[in-house]
Amino acid sequence: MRIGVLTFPGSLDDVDAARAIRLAGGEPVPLWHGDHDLKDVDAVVLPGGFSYGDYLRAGAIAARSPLMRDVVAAAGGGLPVLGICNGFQVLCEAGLLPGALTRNSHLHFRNRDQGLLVERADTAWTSAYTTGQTIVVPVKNGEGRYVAAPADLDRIEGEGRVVVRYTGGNPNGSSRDIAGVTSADGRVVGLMPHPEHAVEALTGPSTDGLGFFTSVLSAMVTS
Amino acid sequence: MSATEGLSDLDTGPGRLANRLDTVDLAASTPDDEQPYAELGLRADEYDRIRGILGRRPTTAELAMYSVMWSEHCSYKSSKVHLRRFGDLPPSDALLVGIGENAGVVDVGDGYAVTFKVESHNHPSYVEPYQGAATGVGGIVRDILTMGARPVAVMDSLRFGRADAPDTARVLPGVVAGVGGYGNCLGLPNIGGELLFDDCYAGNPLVNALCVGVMRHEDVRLAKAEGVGNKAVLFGARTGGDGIGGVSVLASETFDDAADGERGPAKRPAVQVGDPFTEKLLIEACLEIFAADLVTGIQDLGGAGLSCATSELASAGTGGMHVDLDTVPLRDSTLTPAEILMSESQERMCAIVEPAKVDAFLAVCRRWDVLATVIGEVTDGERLTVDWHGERIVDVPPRTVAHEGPVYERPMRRPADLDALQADDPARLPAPSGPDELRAAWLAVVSSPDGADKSWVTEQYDRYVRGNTVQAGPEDAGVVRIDEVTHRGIALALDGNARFARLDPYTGAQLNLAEAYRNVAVSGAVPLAVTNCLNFGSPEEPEVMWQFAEAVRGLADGCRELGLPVTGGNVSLYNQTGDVPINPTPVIGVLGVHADVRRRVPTGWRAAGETVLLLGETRPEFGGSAWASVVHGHLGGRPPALDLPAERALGGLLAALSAAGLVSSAHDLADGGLAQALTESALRYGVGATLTLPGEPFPTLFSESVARAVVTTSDAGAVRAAAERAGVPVTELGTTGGAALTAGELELSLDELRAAWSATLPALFGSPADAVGTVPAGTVPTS
Amino acid sequence: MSRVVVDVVLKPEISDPQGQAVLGALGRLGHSGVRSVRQGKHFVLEVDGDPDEAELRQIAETLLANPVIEDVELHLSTD
Amino acid sequence: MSRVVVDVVLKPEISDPQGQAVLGALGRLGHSGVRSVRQGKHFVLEVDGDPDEAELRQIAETLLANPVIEDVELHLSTD
Ligand SMILES: Nc1ncnc2c1ncn2[C@@H]1O[C@H](COP(=O)(O)OP(=O)(O)O)[C@@H](O)[C@H]1O
Ligand SMILES: [Mg+2]
Repeated sequence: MRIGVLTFPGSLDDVDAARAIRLAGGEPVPLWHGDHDLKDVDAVVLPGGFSYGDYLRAGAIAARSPLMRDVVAAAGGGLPVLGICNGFQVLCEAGLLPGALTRNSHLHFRNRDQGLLVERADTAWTSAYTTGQTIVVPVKNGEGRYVAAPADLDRIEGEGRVVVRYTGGNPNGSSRDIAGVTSADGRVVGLMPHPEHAVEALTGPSTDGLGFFTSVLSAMVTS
Repeated sequence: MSATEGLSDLDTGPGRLANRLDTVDLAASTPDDEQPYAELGLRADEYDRIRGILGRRPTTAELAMYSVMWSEHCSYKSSKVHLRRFGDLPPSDALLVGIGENAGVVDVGDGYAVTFKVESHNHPSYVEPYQGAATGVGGIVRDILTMGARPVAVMDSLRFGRADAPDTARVLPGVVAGVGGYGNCLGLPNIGGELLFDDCYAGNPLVNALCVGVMRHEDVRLAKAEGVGNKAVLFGARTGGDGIGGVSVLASETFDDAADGERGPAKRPAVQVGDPFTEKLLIEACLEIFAADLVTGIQDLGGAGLSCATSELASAGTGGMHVDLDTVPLRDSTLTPAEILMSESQERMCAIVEPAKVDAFLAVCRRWDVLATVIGEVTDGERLTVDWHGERIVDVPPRTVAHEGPVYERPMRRPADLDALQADDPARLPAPSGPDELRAAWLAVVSSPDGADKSWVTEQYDRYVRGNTVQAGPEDAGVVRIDEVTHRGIALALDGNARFARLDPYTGAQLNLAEAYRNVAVSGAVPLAVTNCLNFGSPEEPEVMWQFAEAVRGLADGCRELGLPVTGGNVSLYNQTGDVPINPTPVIGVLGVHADVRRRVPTGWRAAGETVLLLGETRPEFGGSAWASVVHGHLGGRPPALDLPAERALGGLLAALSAAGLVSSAHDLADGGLAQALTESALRYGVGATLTLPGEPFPTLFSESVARAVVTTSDAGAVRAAAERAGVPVTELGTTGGAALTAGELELSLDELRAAWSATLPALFGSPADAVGTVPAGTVPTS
Repeated sequence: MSRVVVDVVLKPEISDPQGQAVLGALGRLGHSGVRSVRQGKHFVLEVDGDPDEAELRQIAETLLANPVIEDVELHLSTD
Repeated sequence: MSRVVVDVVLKPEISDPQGQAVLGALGRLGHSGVRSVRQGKHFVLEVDGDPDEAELRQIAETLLANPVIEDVELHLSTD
């Protein structure tokens, strides 16, 4: 099972995402932003980091890179895509997910171990969990505040597009504690927290994050 | 021709007195032109020496080069004679590259080598906190990269004025945001550091940053220019007018009588803006270049920019190098040649590349969007020459610029107030007695800005990136895995108690070494090597010079006794406000090795029912203690007695306990003594303890005697036996469990301890509004 | 050569913690006359020849701003 | 009530990685006519009554910008 990890200039957590895929039993395949080549992968992870320094807006420049055009097209055909942190920002900027991520309400970068409530356990990336389950994974961002116009938030919630919500404290002022959302078909998921940093007891606060990667592997077996 | 005419040749704009460049030929034919050497910080005898070396007056560009390279910062002219003590330490098997390179390199086993170094960026961080701190991190990361290593983690050691001083509210949030902004954007986990407050740093905060990198033995790279015909490639950011404030004297000198006010001298900023994104690309490009074996030598551009890089590369190599300055890519086309040579624009490196490999080198840079330009080559002979617009403006023996600068034995004098200070024994202070007074003192110490929870700061740093962080703050040592298969890893700690150093710099430096050593040891690692950053006042002040010399002597003696090499470091002098120097602040870093990081020992208690043991011996020692400082605002007496053999025994014991899996936690005792350590271990996971304090409660809780640690175990008998064999005294303190720390009538609930400990920094710096103005319009990496 | 200024501001319905932080700091410093502060971004572009307003508007609206949360103002001037 | 706009821009001699990043992106997106981009901050203040220019300038220069590396431009307008 081949899962692509897309590296942009300034991607940082690509090594972590690849490790998580390996630990889940998949084969990580490095993808390069400037190529027009998805290398026949079965799914794609957009990792965390500061693509192009996030100097303009987090994810804005990366969302306009050559390979992202291919990712958007493939996602339209049902390719599972996971965006973590900067990857989530890229997905919103690319229009694959609704809403936007902006400066944290307290204006600081914040890194802490975060409780998350799983609200959708039926997406390509969350089937290993159960609805209502609480998991702990690291969160770390400075522009992680999920926002949208109130009417859009109502719609997003009404359509059940919220995948995970912050619990035990909102780390960045996200609207309605939203930590991650999905596309209508449940194949594209983006979240600010970092499941790939919670895959080994030695280095993470838990191994709760592994489920994202095992989910997509089993989704691909069954589909 | 008048002096001003000679210098004005630098400028080609309108209103100039003359339009000729100050070339080597011109300098030879105008030997008597006056030059502004004093404004550039050179003494008359230093200037004469330059004239002697060159056999003529220096050109403007040469004068600029010598003046920066012979500055205290670059030449170590006041500190060199003392630092030799580190080089005189007995050879260590672990040391692969010693002092003199950008950073030392040590063998950590299994074919891995580790390079680490700490550097200061104190003054820039006061002027522009965010960018000053950010570029401090950027600079030390490039030093590590230059050695051929992948940087894997950073640490930061920070000191500010009083926590409640208004200026601290300006400086601290910006510094923290800058350290985080740069390191986070580079993808380097921050694994620890220090945060301390003292009035002496009010106008002079200390921002010391450490970086550690990992490579295979065969990957070590050195900064030398060898092989005639090899190319010098400048790569990374364009060159602008950053950080050449001092050197613009050369430009401004021409405007003495520009009363007609046609145009003023170029204003060159002394502060640089960091670009961590470019640095991240530089890292990835360099690592690809190293892997493909495309360089024969490499040097980062830091202080003194191209002057430093070219003269050091040439000086360390065969000696000859030629640079064509017109090829340097500029951000600002108005720069004069002297300014280009001096610019401290960030995120630049210079490599020496064989001609056949230049294309491959440039291709890697293109792939990473890194600008790279051939600017010169290695030449026969022993001269560094620089041309500008086809004319020779520099022709010097590079060693005289880079490595043979002035060296001073500055006068030294024991501070006049030291006897009185040492005689002011804290034994005279009223000590707390009875549960109420003890509880009040306890809460005061753990809620003081130095003792309080640092997560307001550490939450702004990414600790997880790269997925190898096994421990970070608030653990005693940062621990990083370097091999996922063998589980080999490293531990690092930084410590610099300046109160101890003020009371006795010789012992104080050793106490700091001992503390860093102990912090690494409690994690279960075997200490291997030492780095340091020596922050002191003005070396022209004999009392400061004495403090400096004593601290270096202490550190060298301590390292000898512990059998550890000093692999490198940094000296920061002139840290003072007006005439008042900071307390001598030698910050010491110790690196240790974990054969298996899965055996690392954390500081927090996780389980109830474990036995709490105190290792080591407690004496009533309060000189320079946190208790005396927090409760009485007192600094006096003697620091705690040093006992390096006891540190060694404790370190050996802790490594053995960790290897045998006998302890579930270990925490060293330092500032704030046992009270501080118990609080931190209990609050980590919310597990209390019921204790029986041996002897007098006050010294037991607050003394800062050395060579001590608290451990928890489910096999007290085995730990006791091991301690006995190691000759380490053991005292049973009690049992973990419950929601309080209880010792007889003295009881502190974890809730009240947590409230006291964790409220301090958020109350001082916490509200979002305090973040205003801490991040300038420039680089704002935020996600 | 012309100079184009693009100001990017958050839409009014999106909260602006940076502006609020400035407002709070102003209050503490005694500048009580300031009622509200909003913080945005300010871009200065130098463009060859005459500016092509349609192209610049597209740049501003698709790259310099995220239309989900931000509005743009364009100011053209030719030197 | 008046409206005051404060633009904070990096001094020309200071490097501007943000503007560089935007310029690079524009080039890759085919907008080759853009020669340079500088990025700054844009503040919109609403002030009671008539604006006190001296006070506002002081606010701009001490709170909104660091004069070591940044310049400010003030635009007053009364509604
Ligand atoms: N306090 C110190 N202890 C040991 N070595 C030091 C100390 N200060 C400086 N050095 C060494 O002197 C050399 C020059 O230092 P420096 O000029 O700061 O290097 P760089 O320019 O690469 O940062 C380096 O090898 C450094 O490790
Ligand atoms: Mg160096």
